[in-house]
Amino acid sequence: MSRIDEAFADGPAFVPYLAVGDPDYESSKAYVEALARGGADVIELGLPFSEPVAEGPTIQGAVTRALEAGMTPETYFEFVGELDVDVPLVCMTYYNLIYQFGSDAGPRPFVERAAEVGIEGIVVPDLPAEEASPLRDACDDLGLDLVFIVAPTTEGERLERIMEQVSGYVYVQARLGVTGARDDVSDKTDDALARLTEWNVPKAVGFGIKTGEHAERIVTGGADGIIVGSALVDIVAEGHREARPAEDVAADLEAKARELTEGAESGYAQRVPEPEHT
Amino acid sequence: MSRIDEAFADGPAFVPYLAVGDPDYESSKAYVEALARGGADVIELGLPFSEPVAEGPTIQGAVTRALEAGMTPETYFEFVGELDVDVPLVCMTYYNLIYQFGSDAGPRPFVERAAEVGIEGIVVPDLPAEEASPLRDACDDLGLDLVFIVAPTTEGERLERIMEQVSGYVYVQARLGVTGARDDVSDKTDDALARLTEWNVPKAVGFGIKTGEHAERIVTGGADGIIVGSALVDIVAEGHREARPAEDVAADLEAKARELTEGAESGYAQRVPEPEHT
Amino acid sequence: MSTSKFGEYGGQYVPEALMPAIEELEDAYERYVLDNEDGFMDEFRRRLRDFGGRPTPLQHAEQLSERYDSEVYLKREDLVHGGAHKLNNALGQVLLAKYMGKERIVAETGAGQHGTATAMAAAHLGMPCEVYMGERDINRQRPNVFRMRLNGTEVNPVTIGRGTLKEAINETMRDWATNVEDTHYVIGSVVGPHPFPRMVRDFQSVISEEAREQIREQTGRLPDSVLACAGGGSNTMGAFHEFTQDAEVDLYAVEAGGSSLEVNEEEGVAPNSASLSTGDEGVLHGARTKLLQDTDGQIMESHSVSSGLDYAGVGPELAHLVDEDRVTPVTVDDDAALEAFHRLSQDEGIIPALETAHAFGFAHENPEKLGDVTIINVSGRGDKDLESVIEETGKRDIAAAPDMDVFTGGGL
Amino acid sequence: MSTSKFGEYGGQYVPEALMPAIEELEDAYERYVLDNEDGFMDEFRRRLRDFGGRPTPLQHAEQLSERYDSEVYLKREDLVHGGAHKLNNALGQVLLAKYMGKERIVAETGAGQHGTATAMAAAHLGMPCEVYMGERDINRQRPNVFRMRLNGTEVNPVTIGRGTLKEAINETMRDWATNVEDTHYVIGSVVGPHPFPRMVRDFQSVISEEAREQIREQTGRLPDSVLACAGGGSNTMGAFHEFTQDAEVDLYAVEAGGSSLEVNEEEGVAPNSASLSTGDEGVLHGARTKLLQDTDGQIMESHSVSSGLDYAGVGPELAHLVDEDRVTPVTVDDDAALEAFHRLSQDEGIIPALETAHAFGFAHENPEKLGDVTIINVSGRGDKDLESVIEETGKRDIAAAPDMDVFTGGGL
Ligand SMILES: Cc1ncc(COP(=O)(O)O)c(C=O)c1O
Ligand SMILES: Cc1ncc(COP(=O)(O)O)c(C=O)c1O
Repeated sequence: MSRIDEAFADGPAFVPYLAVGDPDYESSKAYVEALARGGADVIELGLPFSEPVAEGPTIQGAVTRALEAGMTPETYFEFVGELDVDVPLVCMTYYNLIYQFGSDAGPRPFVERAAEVGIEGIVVPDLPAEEASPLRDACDDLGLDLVFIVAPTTEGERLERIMEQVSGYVYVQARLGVTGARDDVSDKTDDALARLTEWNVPKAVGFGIKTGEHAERIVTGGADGIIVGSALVDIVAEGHREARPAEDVAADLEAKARELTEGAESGYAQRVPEPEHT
Repeated sequence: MSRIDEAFADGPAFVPYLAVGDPDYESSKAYVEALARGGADVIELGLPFSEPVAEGPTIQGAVTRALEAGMTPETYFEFVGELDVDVPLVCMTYYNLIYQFGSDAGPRPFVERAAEVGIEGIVVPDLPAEEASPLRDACDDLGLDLVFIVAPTTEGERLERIMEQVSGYVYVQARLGVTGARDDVSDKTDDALARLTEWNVPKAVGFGIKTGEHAERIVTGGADGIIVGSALVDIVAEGHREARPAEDVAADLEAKARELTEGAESGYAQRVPEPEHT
Repeated sequence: MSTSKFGEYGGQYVPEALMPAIEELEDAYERYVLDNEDGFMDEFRRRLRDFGGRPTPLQHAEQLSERYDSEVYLKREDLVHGGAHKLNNALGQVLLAKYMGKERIVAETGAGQHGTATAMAAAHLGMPCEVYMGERDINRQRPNVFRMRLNGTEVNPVTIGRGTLKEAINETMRDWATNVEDTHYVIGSVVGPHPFPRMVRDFQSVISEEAREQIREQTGRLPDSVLACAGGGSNTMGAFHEFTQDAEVDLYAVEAGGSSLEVNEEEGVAPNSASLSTGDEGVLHGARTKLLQDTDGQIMESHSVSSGLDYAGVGPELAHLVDEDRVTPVTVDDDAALEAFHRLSQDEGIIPALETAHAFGFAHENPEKLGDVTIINVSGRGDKDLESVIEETGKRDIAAAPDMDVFTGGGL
Repeated sequence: MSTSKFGEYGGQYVPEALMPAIEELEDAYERYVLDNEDGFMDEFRRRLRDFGGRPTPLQHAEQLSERYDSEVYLKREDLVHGGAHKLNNALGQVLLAKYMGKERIVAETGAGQHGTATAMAAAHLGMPCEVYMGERDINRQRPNVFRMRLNGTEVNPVTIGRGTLKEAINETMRDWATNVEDTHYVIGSVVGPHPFPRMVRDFQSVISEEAREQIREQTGRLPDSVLACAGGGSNTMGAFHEFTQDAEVDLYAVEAGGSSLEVNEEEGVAPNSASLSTGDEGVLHGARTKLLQDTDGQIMESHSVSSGLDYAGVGPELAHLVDEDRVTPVTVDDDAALEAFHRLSQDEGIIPALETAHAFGFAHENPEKLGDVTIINVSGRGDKDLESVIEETGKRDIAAAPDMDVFTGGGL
């Protein structure tokens, strides 16, 4: 059982996402640590890629700010190495950065370096199960989880192929489209969770979660965790736009994290008792 | 022998052209009369047509001014009827105006009305010999001369066909192109005259004659007359542009006419004596 | 000798200076075009195919067929190199000028389509070329001006008068009269003195030669009607010629109705270009034909939203065919033409020239006239008209037009 | 099952949400395109002929042949409806989307040629369509934007990044990921995840199918070389495909050399679009291919005077053929492309797209590489580029350019 699995073992997991280096190296570190303080169970740390095709405008903005501030894969790894948090960290990035890293072709050098700085899982939005084996192999060898995304359109054989490969948790995409905070909870979430009941791996729902109330609803519906990105990046972006002190922004992030954690827990409490996940 | 033939009988004929109604009815009348005083032997009176394809910018300008001032075929005939000059008048216009005049189709009504007001000849720049018979017949019936233009390109059979039909005088186009005063005399003039020696009809040279000296050179070369349009219209245009009194412009036109008449006479005096035209 | 008349129409009303050149052209037309001397017509057809892109398709138009309850076929002259039927004639004449040993080409242009076609043909055949174009048209059709320049052609602005096609023709005739010895005047439609109307028609007849064969292949029969817009009438005669003997085929020449069919005698302005429908007999630009003129015989200023139809005259053969009741002249006004422009663009994915749009306007207003099978000649594409269309659409309330928000700030 | 790879290149690197649609597409590609189920390919070929204007001619270019001492033949894709080879693919994909029961089309566009082609095909087939286009490209190719709007297509400006093709593709993928159930993404070149590179190539291969037959008819032999410009590489693969088995035919993919082949790692900018010539392996927009990227793997901003070549990636099959030494990648810079644009316009009376002009630039700089017989693919016409050409020519001293006096006052 990996540390990531453990994070899902007792009650619902809150999995926040931030783009590393947004809007600058030091602030970004403070923000990640604030999320940990606010109750994060796992943190997804985005390594910015120039072509974030799966992201909506909010995270595109974060990625652009981070790149403009000079974020690179190597700087990212240094950042992660320096972090003072005690939750499992998952690297989220696009395949080309993984593929290009180091002098050898292929994903192994990237995974080695990630393991070295303490990354425990990887999720790659543009890497479907069909193309994943080289990365899968490297992760297995180095003891990292490889998280896959399951979309509302993923069904039947495709779903099985993904669920056979996934480890850590499965990222349940709550709606079609790209990342971005929304004012409502997608109807499709329940369907998606329903399709996954037969598998034991933890199910974390993402795409559009914005408030504690959303978190509550989603966990009530059966999710083992919630993934929240854009709603947090919005706070970073606003702080940057208004040139607020990093501590203030960090405090807001911590508060938002707490709201979401509490929402998730409250949802969990309301759940019809059912056999707990192992 | 028509009055036009007679005008060429004793010495070289000066044949000025003006567009009737340029820049207005009354001034135009004064200008035509001034040309008569200046020594004109025949006067070509232009009836303005909206598409003066054979004219250069100077005469186009005259035509435009006259049309804008309201000149129409009927007004033209009234103008001619009112003129106080004692030289033969030749109407120069385009075929569509001749064709459209009066209620009947065909050129006859136009020729009848022209005869009525005292026009003694017609010249139509866009009517080659091939299309001329209806007009030729009407002119013959009503005793008008029909002048044709011979171009530098007119040779051989074409030339014969024209020379068989022409009466009054033949308009010898001194150069290719459109009307307009020039600073030199075309080399082609002599060639053109040479091609015509075998015919007895008077040869009046036009296209580009501007000064008494030009007139002299051309008559020396054997022309029986000179046709001058643009050089005179230039005087009218300048007077109009500078809003000079019509009498002053008329005086200038008379002086210019005199210069051209004298030039022609001086050229005639220098000619190697040759049998006179009948 | 080929006759110079079509009934009462036609003839050769030009300055004497041009007559020898016209006789020379007549002779060349008969030898090269009619008798295929030195394989002229073979070379012409080969170049029309390889350079020009012929044959053009006859396309069944699915949406229009449904809309009008008639099988509508489009003759796709918009696919000819340069974007209009104009190249058929320009290539023929420039090649003929070469065979005649001429060394320079002049041409007039209205919409710029004949000018660009001539410029392309001249570049293709290595002939120096100058094009006269009214200043107003230069402003209405700037892309075409630029294309001519790119092909190495000089573009001479004509500033006199209203600065449209009529004045450009006048000015080109003046150039020709000046340089007649080494220059050929490539006239852009079935107008002008004989042999132009006949020769241009012969070069354009490839349209109906192809279409007649294609419609029989595709439907096993002849069409009930053929529609073409008519300015000078070259795409019109090109689309009609091979059908004139087929008495059962109705031929509609669609003229520009402009803003109104009424004329303003006072101003000398006809706010339309409907010479076949409303004009009467007279002589212009070398031929007797139907004209927009006042009672004195002065030529009127014509008007149309499409530069290429904006002309006071029309080909003499068309005038004759109208008098003979073989061709039916009809009109479509500016508004209906714009509407038809937008409709065809959206329904069929073909952006027509504004000239061409008139033919579609007629189909829309008179679907009952089409019969069971109709051919509409798509004389050209509308790329040249984008600026005009933005402007003219903006002035009107046109149901079929798209919302033009992307173009805040106007023009292209 | 059709393989998703070309050697090491290709694959399907897309968000999971798109994978089911891609599998569905793969299935449809195999059934309809490869197996002609329901007569799909027959309908496609018929529409390509009647609506698109195929076949296009293979024209012997007389002036260029003399200039380069080689028999130069031009494959005239500029005569395809819309003005470029792009319709071959757009029509195929929109039709396929119809067969698949999709109800909406999205597409990206750079030069606007693929966008206009898709807009035309969508109007023709009655499909709603939205096109994403970088804001910078919107300004460089305004006539094409307007044409799309006229065909009833929505044009969505993409403001992020430098506002060119790469960003437009990103944004279209996002739309597709959102509306994948009823929407088909008509990608504009041989790029993207499998089956796009293979399918787009199959739709474009009509170019070399025709050309191979035409050259044999006209010369009795195969060419020594085939030249095509390469952005994504669709006209390139279209022109090469049927010749890849003919070992004696040299294939030149002419990339945009931009202002320089040097890159600025600091700024993340490559002032060129030469991914085959200078790029290295990576993953972009769904496929492994050759890319312009920095050492970290961040994609560079590419550059070319021609919007349609301005892309950091290239089709995976071309990358593979280059590795196999079957295709030779070469570059032509902005200046030489502009020079070639003017030269072709004047020499042959064909105004090429700026993209296309690159292929002619290579011929001019390397006439000795052409062999005795060469085919140059005229991928498109230059009407869309007039504004850019005025501007870019004005910045330079281009020997072949005409004097642009008529255009005092700038732009069109
Ligand atoms: C596309 C198109 N259609 C029609 C015309 C009208 O000319 P014609 O009546 O000679 O075909 C023009 C003239 O420029 C044109 O460009
Ligand atoms: C005329 C033309 N040629 C070439 C290209 C480049 O695309 P590809 O390399 O896919 O043919 C474009 C792209 O817009 C184009 O418009």
